[in-house]
Amino acid sequence: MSLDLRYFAWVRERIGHAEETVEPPAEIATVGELIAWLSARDEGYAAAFAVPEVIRAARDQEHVEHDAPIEGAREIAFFPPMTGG
Amino acid sequence: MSLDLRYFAWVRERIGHAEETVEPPAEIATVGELIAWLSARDEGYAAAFAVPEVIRAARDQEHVEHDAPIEGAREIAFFPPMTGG
Amino acid sequence: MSCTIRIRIQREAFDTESETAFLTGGRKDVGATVAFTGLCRDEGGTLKALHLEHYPGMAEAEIGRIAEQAAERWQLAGLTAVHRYGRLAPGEPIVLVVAAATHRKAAFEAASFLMDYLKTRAPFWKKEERSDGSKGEWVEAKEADDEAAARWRSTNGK
Amino acid sequence: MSCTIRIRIQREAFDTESETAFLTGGRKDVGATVAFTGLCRDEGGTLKALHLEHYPGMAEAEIGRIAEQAAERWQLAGLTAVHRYGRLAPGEPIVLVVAAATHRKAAFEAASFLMDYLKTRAPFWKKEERSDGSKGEWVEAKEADDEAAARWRSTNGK
Repeated sequence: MSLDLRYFAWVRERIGHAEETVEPPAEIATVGELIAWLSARDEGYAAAFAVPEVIRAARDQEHVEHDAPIEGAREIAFFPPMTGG
Repeated sequence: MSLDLRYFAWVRERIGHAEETVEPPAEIATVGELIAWLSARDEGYAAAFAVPEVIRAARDQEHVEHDAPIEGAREIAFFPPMTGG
Repeated sequence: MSCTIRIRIQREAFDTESETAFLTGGRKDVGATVAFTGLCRDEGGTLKALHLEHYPGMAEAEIGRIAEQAAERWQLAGLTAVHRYGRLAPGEPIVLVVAAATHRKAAFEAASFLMDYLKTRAPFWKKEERSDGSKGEWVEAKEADDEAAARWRSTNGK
Repeated sequence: MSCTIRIRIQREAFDTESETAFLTGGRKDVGATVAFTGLCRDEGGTLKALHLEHYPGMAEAEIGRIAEQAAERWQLAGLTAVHRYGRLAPGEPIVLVVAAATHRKAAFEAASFLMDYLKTRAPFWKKEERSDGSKGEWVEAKEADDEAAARWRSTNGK
């Protein structure tokens, strides 16, 4: 499955780029599993996802929890808690 | 004691004028007594003050209760509950 | 934080943008402004206009006293109230309250407090001018407004 | 009452007066508007600017979802939110929320609700640019903002 990923704020800075397309293996079923899989890629990803509990995720531009399935998603985004307003 | 009186909204309309100067007798000590004394003047005053509980009063441009003394006041105003804003 | 207070009673319309700019202009510690505008409604087409009568002198003084209370209760940079009098048609603005503060909670609460007290304590009275030409009545005070003002006495509001 | 909703994410400044007029223009059933503006503070002179990053597409969608919730919860004539991104210096406006309603309570509460949720759910992030040239940090989310949003879940707000 091909999946577009987007990163924002310090997640983006640590990973080193703002977006990419990945092909996670079939056993990666949830947002949380995707985070773990990405973390193993290199130091940048490991640093970005070092404390997974603070990472917010959106599936197709809607907030989701880490137990949300990734199946059927076009785009998953990862970012720190929001500080708008 | 000479006292300036001011009337607003339907109190003014019923009395028929917006202001006047009165000389209440010495035994009139409070705002409430002043209302009773004025009510006896004619039908207009009687109509304006028919339900004294709804009448609001100000002494020298500050809200006061009916038991407030009138001694030393320059100006007493009578009006219905406010409906500004 | 010293709080700038500006109270005006006038016949003319007001300009929200310039009133807000007066409170924030040149300052860099203001993080939030709340501007409340109260407008004349046509009450389903039955109202042609409102005639607002006020007690000159006391109107400014009383709104000033309410504003001072707000400035004591919340950390504010500034507070402005402008209240119009005279004949006002549906759609026209009647009253403006602007609160400026470092944080949004203080700005929201102070503006809301000022409006609630202004409704029940500022010496203004509204008389209706009806669309059908029938005799307009003096608008009656609303219990809901008294209750709205009373809630500020039962909470510390901070 | 059908509620007009307008959401915009933009780099440019906004005009409160025209945004408010957009909600009230031509209507005679609006009795109250509340316009909230959030501004960039200089944090005692330490901050030179904020850099606001956002998630294009989701920012509009998420603020739209919050606005729909507000429109279901309160009787509103209209609701507008404008959020800026890019580099913003102290004193500059960052966000505008305008609520228009028949009664003031709904306008105050809806504007306050929209701001509280916008702070915690709209995908925007602020990075500091320091006055002393030192490395600016990403602004951390405030617990007080989470608490402010949470209070709308424990009350019916009407």
